[in-house]
Amino acid sequence: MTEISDWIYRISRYRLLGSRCVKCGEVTYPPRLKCFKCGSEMIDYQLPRRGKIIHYTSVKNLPERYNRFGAYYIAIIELDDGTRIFGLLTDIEKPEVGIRVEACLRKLYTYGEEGKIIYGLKFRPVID
Amino acid sequence: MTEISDWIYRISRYRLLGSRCVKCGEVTYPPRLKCFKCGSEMIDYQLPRRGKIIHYTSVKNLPERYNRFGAYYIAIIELDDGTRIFGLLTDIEKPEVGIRVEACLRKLYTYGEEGKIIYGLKFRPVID
Amino acid sequence: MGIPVIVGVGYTKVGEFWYKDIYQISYEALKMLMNDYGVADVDALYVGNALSSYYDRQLALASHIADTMGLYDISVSTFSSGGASSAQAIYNAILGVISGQFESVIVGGVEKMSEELPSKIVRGVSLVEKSFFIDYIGLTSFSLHALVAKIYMDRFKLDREDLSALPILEHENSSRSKHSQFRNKITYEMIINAPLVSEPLTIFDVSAPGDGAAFIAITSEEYAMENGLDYVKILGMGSASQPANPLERPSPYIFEATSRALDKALRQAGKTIEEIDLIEIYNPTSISGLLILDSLGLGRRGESAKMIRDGFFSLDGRVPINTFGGAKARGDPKGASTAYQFVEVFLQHMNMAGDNQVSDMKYSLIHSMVGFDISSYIFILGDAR
Amino acid sequence: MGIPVIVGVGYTKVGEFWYKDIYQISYEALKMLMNDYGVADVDALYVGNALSSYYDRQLALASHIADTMGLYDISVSTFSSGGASSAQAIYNAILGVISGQFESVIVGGVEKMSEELPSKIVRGVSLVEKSFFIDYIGLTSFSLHALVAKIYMDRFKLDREDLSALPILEHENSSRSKHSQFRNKITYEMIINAPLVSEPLTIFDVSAPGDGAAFIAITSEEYAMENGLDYVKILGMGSASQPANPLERPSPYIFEATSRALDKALRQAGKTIEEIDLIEIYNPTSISGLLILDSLGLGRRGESAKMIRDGFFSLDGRVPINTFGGAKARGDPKGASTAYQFVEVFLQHMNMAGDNQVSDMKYSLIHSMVGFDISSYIFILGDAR
Ligand SMILES: [Zn+2]
Ligand SMILES: [Zn+2]
Repeated sequence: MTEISDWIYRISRYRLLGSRCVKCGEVTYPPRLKCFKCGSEMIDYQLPRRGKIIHYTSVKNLPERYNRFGAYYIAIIELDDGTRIFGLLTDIEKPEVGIRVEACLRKLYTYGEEGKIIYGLKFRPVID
Repeated sequence: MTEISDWIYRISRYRLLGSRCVKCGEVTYPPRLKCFKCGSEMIDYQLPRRGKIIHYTSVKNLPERYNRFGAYYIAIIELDDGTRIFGLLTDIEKPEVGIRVEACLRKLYTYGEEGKIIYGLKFRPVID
Repeated sequence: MGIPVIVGVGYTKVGEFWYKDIYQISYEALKMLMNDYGVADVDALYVGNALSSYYDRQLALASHIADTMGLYDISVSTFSSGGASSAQAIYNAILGVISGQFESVIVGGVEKMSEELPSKIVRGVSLVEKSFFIDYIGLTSFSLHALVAKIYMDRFKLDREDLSALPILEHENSSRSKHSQFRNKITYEMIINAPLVSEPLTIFDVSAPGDGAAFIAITSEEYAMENGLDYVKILGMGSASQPANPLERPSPYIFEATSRALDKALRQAGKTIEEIDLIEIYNPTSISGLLILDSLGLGRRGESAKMIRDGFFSLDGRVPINTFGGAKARGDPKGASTAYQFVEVFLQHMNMAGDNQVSDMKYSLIHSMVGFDISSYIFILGDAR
Repeated sequence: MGIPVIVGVGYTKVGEFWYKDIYQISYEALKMLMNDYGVADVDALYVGNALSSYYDRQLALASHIADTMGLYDISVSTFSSGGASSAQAIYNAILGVISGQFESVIVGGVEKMSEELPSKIVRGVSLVEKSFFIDYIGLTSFSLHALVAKIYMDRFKLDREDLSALPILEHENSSRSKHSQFRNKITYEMIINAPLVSEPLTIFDVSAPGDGAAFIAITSEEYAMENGLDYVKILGMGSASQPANPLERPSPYIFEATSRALDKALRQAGKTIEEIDLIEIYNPTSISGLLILDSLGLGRRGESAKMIRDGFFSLDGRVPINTFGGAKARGDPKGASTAYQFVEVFLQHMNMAGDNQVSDMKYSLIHSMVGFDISSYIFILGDAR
């Protein structure tokens, strides 16, 4: 990913904006330019910001940019409309399958030592 | 180039060690594993450290790693045995075709902000 | 236009070669190929490599390997698509021979993965997955595999021991192999007590970064016969893709690209999966191995682990797989991995597989894929002579 | 097995597309190709790209472009070799069609160069040259060209005005083109007063980083006729390499890979260079353009600049070149550059070149190369119908 790509995608990423097929109704995140099922046009589709953890795992072999701190958790999250996405978990000691989470804007990484800071959504437990 | 590659090549680079074909006598720098002319084996060949500038130009669109300071000069240098190589010029205000130069070990670039320093040969005018 | 055949192989051990650059590794493999098999006339060189550009090391690698070998009167192409880089190179090399435009080509791959820091390697390997949602959120290839492992194990009621069957088999096979990176046998206890990479996967479930080069020579059958060369025929091949995002697929554990590539390849070869005697799959993790085997349709979905434990896929079983250890144990030099699979299958067909030799084999299958079965490639080989 | 023909093209303008990602640019080009030319059935997708891996952005790009288009039942390959990335893709796509394995393929390239800092771009473009002695000492592609320009100008007694002839011609051509990046005419005074890149080269002697995507559809002639598609035939192609280090060559200004590729392509097409009516060369600099033209043998070595000034290569001259401005003025989206050359030649053959239309053309030639003529590719097209 480059800084420019990150910038191009920022709105979709901050707002959790996916796409929906005008014909068959397929919902995708990230958004698509064309429906992969029926080939039709896609329109913007606002995904719900809450959902629940379907599965999670810890990332212990840390990739470049995410190796400043320790291991972290990534989950498959089923949002409240049924769409499944991958999400980085935060503010959570020990995840559990089934617990409810919600999207929150956080710092993700920077470009270089003094480069631009890239923000994005992480998912934290919903406190009712 | 990676740090490891730079390390693998260090001896050939510091010592200006090329290769010479055991059969046809072709001399190459950088060293080759196999003669590109006759396919025979190559042996180490010590290039002379002095020569003269055949042509030079300035690099003004600076590449990553070499963009900390201003423009610099690069020359085609004919070493004293007739071998021609590319060389980065140093300690020179205004190069001229025909002037004699000699190899000297200098710092070239570093990996990252606090990464390893890579050294290599630059060419400076011979002061007689 | 004739049937494409493999007439020779050249390869290095897989390992960490601190003292050799990418050209020296390539040179050793190519020298073996050209000297041992007398491959002199070459019309084209196809090179697969995954990470050289990403490492800021060298672009246009095929041209520079041709230069290293003094091969100038040829056509060169550089392919880059992760672990399937050399699968794409071989696919296109085969088309080049079938087209009749080339009589004799050299194709393979090289990778020097160990030149970078672990975090850079992990990221590079993961960049074959769509970066918008994988690289961006710090998800890695192995963690993606781990998440699907959980879904799969839930669905088919598998436990950690089931997941361990494949790495144990692969290390068993690699323990007798001369060119493999990891030659130690492993046990269930070792696997579960090993450091976690991404639960449920430990370091014994995932391939380690390896350095290596492997090349094969492909000619037309006519050319091989005229030149008195032994050969293995390439009888069929197929390729297919599916959505990059596993969560968009009907099910993340169904490897649809693999199974559609398989259908095409078998149809072209005029074979059925039951006629295949040996299989080399490209599985960077234990879980992906099970999903690939499931999708090849030798058993019912979810039963591959059990079949492994029952010995079906062992060296002396019904259909041996990954006979030199596969990506896990032979090692996984990404851009060269599929080329190694071809080398190994060639050695088997030629009865040159040493302690790993499988007996009475006639037809073999090679599988390779980009990322998590985004694009897959299947080749059917056989009728060696 | 039939003659391969080009039946359609799709492309974007070349420019700096800050708001579009690499998939959107690809999508626009591919949508144009598939909609306008009714290319529906596709057997394979070949994608050239130079810098996406180097930019840490995405590996295995062809798989992800296939995914963007919903093309799954196909074979995909990703090629990477600088400005010749799509030349290699097209070379292999043609072999795929000749082999009879594919009836209809889509091939081209995409590059989004403007996504990085200038110093990162300069370095990336230079990494096609052998990094041991180019990248290592801070030599760039353009400075390498500049050094050879000095040798060449010395040898043939050329001056700065001779060097300027080609960029002036290219900007003249691009000034009438709708898809070109730079549509301003330039003069000798503008060139010599422009900022130096590397003496004697100024910014008007070198191509600028451009974004763009270009794809073409190739089928067998039989398929095109059955489907009632207009087409241009691919009559011949050839490829060759030479030592990467220009100082190891007999002379650094003789483009031996180009001239040997030319011989092969002409021989295959059964044509002579005198029968060629239009030429698209890949020259990232003014000097490399002269060296390529010299090596094509239309005049004597050292006389190409004079021939340009005499109008030989102008739009209304004997053999027009770079009719939409070439890499310099149309723009140079590396991995897509050769695909743009094919698009432009197709438009010319089909009389769709608008204000840039060349009259009475029957045969054309496309040249592409890796780095400073390390590996070159020549294609002969013609007999449009
Ligand atoms: Zn739809
Ligand atoms: Zn020699």
